[in-house]
Amino acid sequence: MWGSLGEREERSAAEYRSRERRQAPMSEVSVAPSAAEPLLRVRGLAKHFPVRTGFRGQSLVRAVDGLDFDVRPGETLGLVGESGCGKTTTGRMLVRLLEPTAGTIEFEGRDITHAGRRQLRPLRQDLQIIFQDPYASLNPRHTVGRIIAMPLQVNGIEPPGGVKARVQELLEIVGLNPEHYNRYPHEFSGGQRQRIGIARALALRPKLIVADEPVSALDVSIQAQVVNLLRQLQRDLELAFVFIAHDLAVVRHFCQRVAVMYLGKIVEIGDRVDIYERPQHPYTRALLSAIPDVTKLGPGGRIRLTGDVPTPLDPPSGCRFRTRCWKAQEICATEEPALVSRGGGQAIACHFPESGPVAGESGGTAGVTVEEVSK
Amino acid sequence: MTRFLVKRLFSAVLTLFAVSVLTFLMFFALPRDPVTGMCPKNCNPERLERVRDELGLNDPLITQYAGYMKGIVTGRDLGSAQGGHCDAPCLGWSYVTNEAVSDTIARVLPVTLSIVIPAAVLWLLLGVGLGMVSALRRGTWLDRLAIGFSLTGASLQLYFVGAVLLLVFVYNLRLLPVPSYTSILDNPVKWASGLVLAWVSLAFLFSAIYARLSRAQMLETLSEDFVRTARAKGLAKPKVYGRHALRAAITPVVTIAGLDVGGALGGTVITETTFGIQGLGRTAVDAVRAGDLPTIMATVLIAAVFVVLANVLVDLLYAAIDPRVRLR
Amino acid sequence: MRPRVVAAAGGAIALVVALGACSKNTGEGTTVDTGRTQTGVIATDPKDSQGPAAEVAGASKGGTFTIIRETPISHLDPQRTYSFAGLMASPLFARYLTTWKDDGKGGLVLVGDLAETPGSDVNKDCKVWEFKIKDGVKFEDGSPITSKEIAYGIARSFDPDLTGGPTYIQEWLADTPQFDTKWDFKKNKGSLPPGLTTPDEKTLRFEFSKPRCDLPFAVSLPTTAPLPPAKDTGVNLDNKPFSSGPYKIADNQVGVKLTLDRNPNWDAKTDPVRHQYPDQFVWTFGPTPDAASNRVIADNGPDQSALAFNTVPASLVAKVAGDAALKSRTILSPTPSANQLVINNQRVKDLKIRQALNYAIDREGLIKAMGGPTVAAPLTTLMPPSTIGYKAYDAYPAGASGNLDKVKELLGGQTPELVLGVSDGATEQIQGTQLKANLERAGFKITLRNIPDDAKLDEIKKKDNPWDLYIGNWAADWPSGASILPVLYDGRTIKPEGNSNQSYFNDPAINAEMDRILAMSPAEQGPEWAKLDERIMKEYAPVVPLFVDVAYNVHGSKAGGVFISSVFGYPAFVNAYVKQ
Amino acid sequence: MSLSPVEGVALAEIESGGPEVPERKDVVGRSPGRLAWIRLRRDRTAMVSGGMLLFFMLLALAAPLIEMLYGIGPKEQFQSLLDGFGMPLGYSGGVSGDHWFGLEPGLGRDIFIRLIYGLRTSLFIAFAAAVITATLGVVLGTLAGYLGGWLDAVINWITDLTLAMPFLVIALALTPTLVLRFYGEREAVSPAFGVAVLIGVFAIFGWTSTARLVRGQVIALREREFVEAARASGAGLGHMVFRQLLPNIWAPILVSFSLAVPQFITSEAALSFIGVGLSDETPSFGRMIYRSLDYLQTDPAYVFFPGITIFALVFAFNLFGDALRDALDPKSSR
Repeated sequence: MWGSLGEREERSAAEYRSRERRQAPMSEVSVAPSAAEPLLRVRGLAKHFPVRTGFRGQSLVRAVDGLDFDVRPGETLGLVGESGCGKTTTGRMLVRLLEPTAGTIEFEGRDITHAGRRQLRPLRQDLQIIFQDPYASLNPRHTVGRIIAMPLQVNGIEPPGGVKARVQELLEIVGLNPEHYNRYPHEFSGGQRQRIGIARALALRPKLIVADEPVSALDVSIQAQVVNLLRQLQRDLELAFVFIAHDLAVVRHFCQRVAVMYLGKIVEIGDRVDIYERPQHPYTRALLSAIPDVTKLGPGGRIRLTGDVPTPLDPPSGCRFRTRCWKAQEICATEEPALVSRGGGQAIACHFPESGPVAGESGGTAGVTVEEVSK
Repeated sequence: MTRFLVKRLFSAVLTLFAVSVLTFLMFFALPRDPVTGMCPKNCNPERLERVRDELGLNDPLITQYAGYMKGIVTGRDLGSAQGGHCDAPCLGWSYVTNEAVSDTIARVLPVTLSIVIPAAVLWLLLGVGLGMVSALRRGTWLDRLAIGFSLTGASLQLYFVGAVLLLVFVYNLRLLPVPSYTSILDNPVKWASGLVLAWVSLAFLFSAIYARLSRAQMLETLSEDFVRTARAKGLAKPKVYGRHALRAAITPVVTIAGLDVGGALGGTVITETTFGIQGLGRTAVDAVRAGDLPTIMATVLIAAVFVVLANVLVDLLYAAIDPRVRLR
Repeated sequence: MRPRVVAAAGGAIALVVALGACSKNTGEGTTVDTGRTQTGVIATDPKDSQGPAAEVAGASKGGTFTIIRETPISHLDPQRTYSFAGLMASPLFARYLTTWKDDGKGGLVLVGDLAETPGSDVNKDCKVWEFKIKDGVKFEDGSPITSKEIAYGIARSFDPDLTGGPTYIQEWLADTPQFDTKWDFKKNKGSLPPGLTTPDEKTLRFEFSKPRCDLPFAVSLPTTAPLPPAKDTGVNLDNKPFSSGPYKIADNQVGVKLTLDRNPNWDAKTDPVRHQYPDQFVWTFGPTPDAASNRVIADNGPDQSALAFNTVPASLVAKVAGDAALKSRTILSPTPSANQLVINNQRVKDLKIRQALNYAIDREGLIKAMGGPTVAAPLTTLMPPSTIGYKAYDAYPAGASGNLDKVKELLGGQTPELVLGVSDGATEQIQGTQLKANLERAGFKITLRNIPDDAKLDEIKKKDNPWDLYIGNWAADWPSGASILPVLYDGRTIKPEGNSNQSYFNDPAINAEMDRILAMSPAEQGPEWAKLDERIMKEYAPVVPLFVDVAYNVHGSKAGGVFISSVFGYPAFVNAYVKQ
Repeated sequence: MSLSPVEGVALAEIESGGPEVPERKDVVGRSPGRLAWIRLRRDRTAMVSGGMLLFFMLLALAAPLIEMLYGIGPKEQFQSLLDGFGMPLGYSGGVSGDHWFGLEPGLGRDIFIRLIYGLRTSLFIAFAAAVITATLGVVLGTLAGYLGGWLDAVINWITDLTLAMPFLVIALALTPTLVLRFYGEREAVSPAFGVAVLIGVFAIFGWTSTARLVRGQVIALREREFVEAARASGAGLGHMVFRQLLPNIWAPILVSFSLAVPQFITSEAALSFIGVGLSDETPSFGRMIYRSLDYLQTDPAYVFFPGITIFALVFAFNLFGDALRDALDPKSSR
């Protein structure tokens, strides 16, 4: 199997190189299947944080360093990667909690990259965020009712039937007892709190929700409930999601498309099936191989990445993954691989992409169960 | 670090500049004429006017201010009524005590230092010690005693404590000499015995605050994960408490202590008044009462220098104790 | 647990506070005799001016005499000395042309100090005065004192840099209050002011264009202290004056401590009043009057030979007066410092109101509020009893606490509204509170207006000051009516600011009478001033006499020889000694 | 282990979706404030000290009523009950059925009623100053902490400047300067003016610690997710500050307020010690204590009554402040 993968990889690499020559510049690359007009269009998005180092001097942490992706209406895009790869920063830039250093963000065709508060106001209703920590994300001094009504209040929206009715409706939608309107967050469990956070995000009937690791802080048994709730909401309300997670299994369960990030760059993006079953970037493969129950890999078994993630203060030249990549060649150090579309909506940034499925047998629908995990 | 220092020092100089300007303006807003105090009984307006001219009090404010500042930097000629030439840093000539203000400061500053520094050592040792002990022995009679002590101290006032101590130890029991200042270089024993009451009363009141603060801080630190971890790892108690907990608990104490000491060095008026010792604080108050501008300026500026320096030092110390703090 | 702590702490405080006393105060033994009659003369016999001064009974040599005072002496430079502390300290290191021989009981004789006699009125018209300088008088460096150095001292008092001192001699010589422009000291160094000459080393001669009969008194002020021109350090002399007296400055920590050592070049044989008993005099500054008195009462170590220069504060009077053992360690004397409720005659023009104020006053209550008879003694005259020729009278007998019937009668049903300006210092605040209550009981409407303590004197010296009443105080520079009534009640002296005539009283008849008395010889003036005093009060009531300050000082068990100066009302040190 | 068990199980459970917390009958939740109140109610010390404070405040408020019942005003003098030196006759500074706490030496005013009025003045000054400093501190601290940047730098600098400013010089200089500005030369300066100036002096210098405290708290909160949630919803500054930030820091503000009040009470007393403050016409703790201290030996009762009252008042405030801190922040239990 590995052999065949290798062949395909050879070919694709050649193809990729030839394409690169034809299709510069980067931003012209179509990384999303050209279907409907995308809801969200991100090009060259970057965020650099200045930090002071040592006794003098200033350097930049390139937390996010040039991202391109689109999200179509009703689509769920998973953003995965190790901690510190820039996922969360990306998520916050999308809802404009952080000011991007470079690049553009377009929402429904409007450039919102540097829009002020006033200009953003109408957009706020369409663009919401769910936070990771269900404890920190709810104001402990407010009742659940106030928390959920906050976006309405802030935007001066008086829903038909009144705020209270709307809040209770939202509580019901997220599976909470509407009678708990007057309770305080500390009276709820983590899962319930996350539901409150979701209800708050839904209050304005958004079109796109950025979910920043929405379940990673929850108990394992609760994670499923929340993810299923999100999935149901997504279907019922035709929501688009940018779903940020480091947990590949959750992403696989929830997302239609997946982008893999490494050190502030997208290394691979594509449909769920493609990513999970035919990962082409070595890093994606390594990540997938780390899932314990997807160990039905061929020869080689689990890929262990050696070395630490390099510091974003001084990322490696060329391909950022090369320092930990078992396939790294000279070119990887000198030339940065571009994110190149490989048909079917999949795009990879690698000089030597892998090919072939990771675990053919386990493909298809969801396969991980609690029993399997606990092994 | 260098950058931090430069920035901090720049802001400090700016602060001092603002303080000096404000004090100058404040003085001239005062409905008080420093000159009238200089010739009592049968002074006539013409003569007053000439004295004002001589002292430069009729010059525009800016000229006077510039003159004063120039004196500090380069020295200046003050005229024969004010002791002639005055070398840099020239703080001017006191209208009231008839001496160069720098001489006044040289005399009263050691007094205030002698009151504050030993008192601060005492109150820090006592306060932090008490706080630690009562935190470690929480709930015991020792803890209760310490809490009682600190609450009482925090609720009493210096002039009250001072008056009672004076009455008991000096006037009635005659255990101590009357409070006074002797240079430590001349006679260390006299120096200590003359100031000990001031130290004790200052320390009593201040240590109360520090005991409360460090106890609370210590309790909080003790309940933190890293201390529990250290204990769980099997580190000996004294080592954990001494090295880990104390260090974490003392950080806020250092901040407050720095500011307190900085403030106190600018003058402990109440202490000085209660015990009849002429330090920086009383000198400042006397100068304001008498409308003695050069002395007001000098005492105010020195007090401000102490406060500002203390601020910078606290920031540095803070970083030294707590490596998490980054100096920006 | 914590409530118990409260109780315990409260208990502890209660205990400490109750340390003092719990006995019943029946009010017995709280009367004090402060009567003292003043006799004053100018010595006619040159022997009176010769040294040495009579030995003080029980005095012995040696030891350190300490004087504790709250605020420092404002000037040590004799030409700038005018404060009471300065005037009392100065004789220790400065000698003058004349000085007072004072028995501490009211007996005063003006004698020659550096001069052989208290001056001779050459033409008997008070215009030309001559002083002969004694032989054997020396500075601290052993150089002789001649008329030149005395003249130089007077000349430098013209220097506008050297503010603070009395200005009688300067104004008389220049015949104008603008003496420092009439004769510029700095431009004329080496020469002498107009009218002042030194015909020879032994003679000093004053020539005035008007009669100045009070000159012998005026030259008893430190203005006439000698100084060699070479030793003149200008303003710096203030911190280390050059001594001609029995002591010299050994060390001066300005504002903290002044140490005086014996001056070996002082010759007792030349000095009619000073002694040189203690090895050292030490003035220490800083302790509040309360602290100073407490220290001295405690009588501990060096404080045994100490004196609290500030009088015993009202808060401690009961303790000091009630302690028989302390009686021998206190000195009690009325002073020449007279206090009035000054009526601004420019504003309160109705004589009846001024008289009603005089009838209304509750002197007993006021004195009680201030701390009783050891703090103040009632006064009904313009001049204090310590004035030469004084005669007691009460023009408006108000009884101890006011005669309300008389007030009602004089006011005739109206309620005068008056503004009383008081300083915001502690003492005047109490006096103001007391006076307001007192006068309102009597039917006035009083508004209290606070004036910043340091500014009050300057403010009420302004002619157009806005207040109707204020508390005024005058302590004469010599105990003659000439230094009181013309200064305070001669309306021709009123100027825009800096007035001593704070009642702004001006009556041509009175002014003329003052001119008449001033032309008389000093010895004859006394009874005339007393008569004028009574006349002014009876006919015009320009002020309400309130009280004279009483000096009540406590000293250590080993301090001796201190008495209250009959001239200034503060402790004098010329006889002071330390008991061995 | 950290991997998600989402699939499978989840689907089964989602329908039940019920809350993990057992159902409660009451649907109105207990706010954190209410919980703190409950804890406070259970604290005996808090209740005792709080009761004392309430008592003091009632006394202060009811001063005119008490004067009516007691029958003696704060300015009335009883000099006939003093001896020649002005000391009160009888036992313990003139304590009697008519004069419960005795008489002042000298002026002979009734100590009890003056204490009541003094309590009124001092508590008013302290509360007003504490309210103003807290407000100033909160506003400046929030602005500095939340907006950051140059505003933070400027406010920090002003804080440093305020700390370096000569408190005493300004306190000494302010009253006479302002009196001249606001009053005619023959007008009595109303006691309220002196009170206002004192409050002003405290306000100028007292806000820094609250500002620093609030700034620190706000900086800590600024990055919290619920604040970001509000920002992501487009909340403006007003909403952020008043709805999101302040409700979360009122606990430390309240504690610092409760500890600031006794500080101002003692500061008023300390200021009159060096001659700054109210005129004799306005009864205040500061002036009473300052005057009485001199009588420690001759009339201890005069020191005792004001002394013990101010001690008890400040002590009660400190106790209550501590208890309040414990109640609001159970972590830092004593």
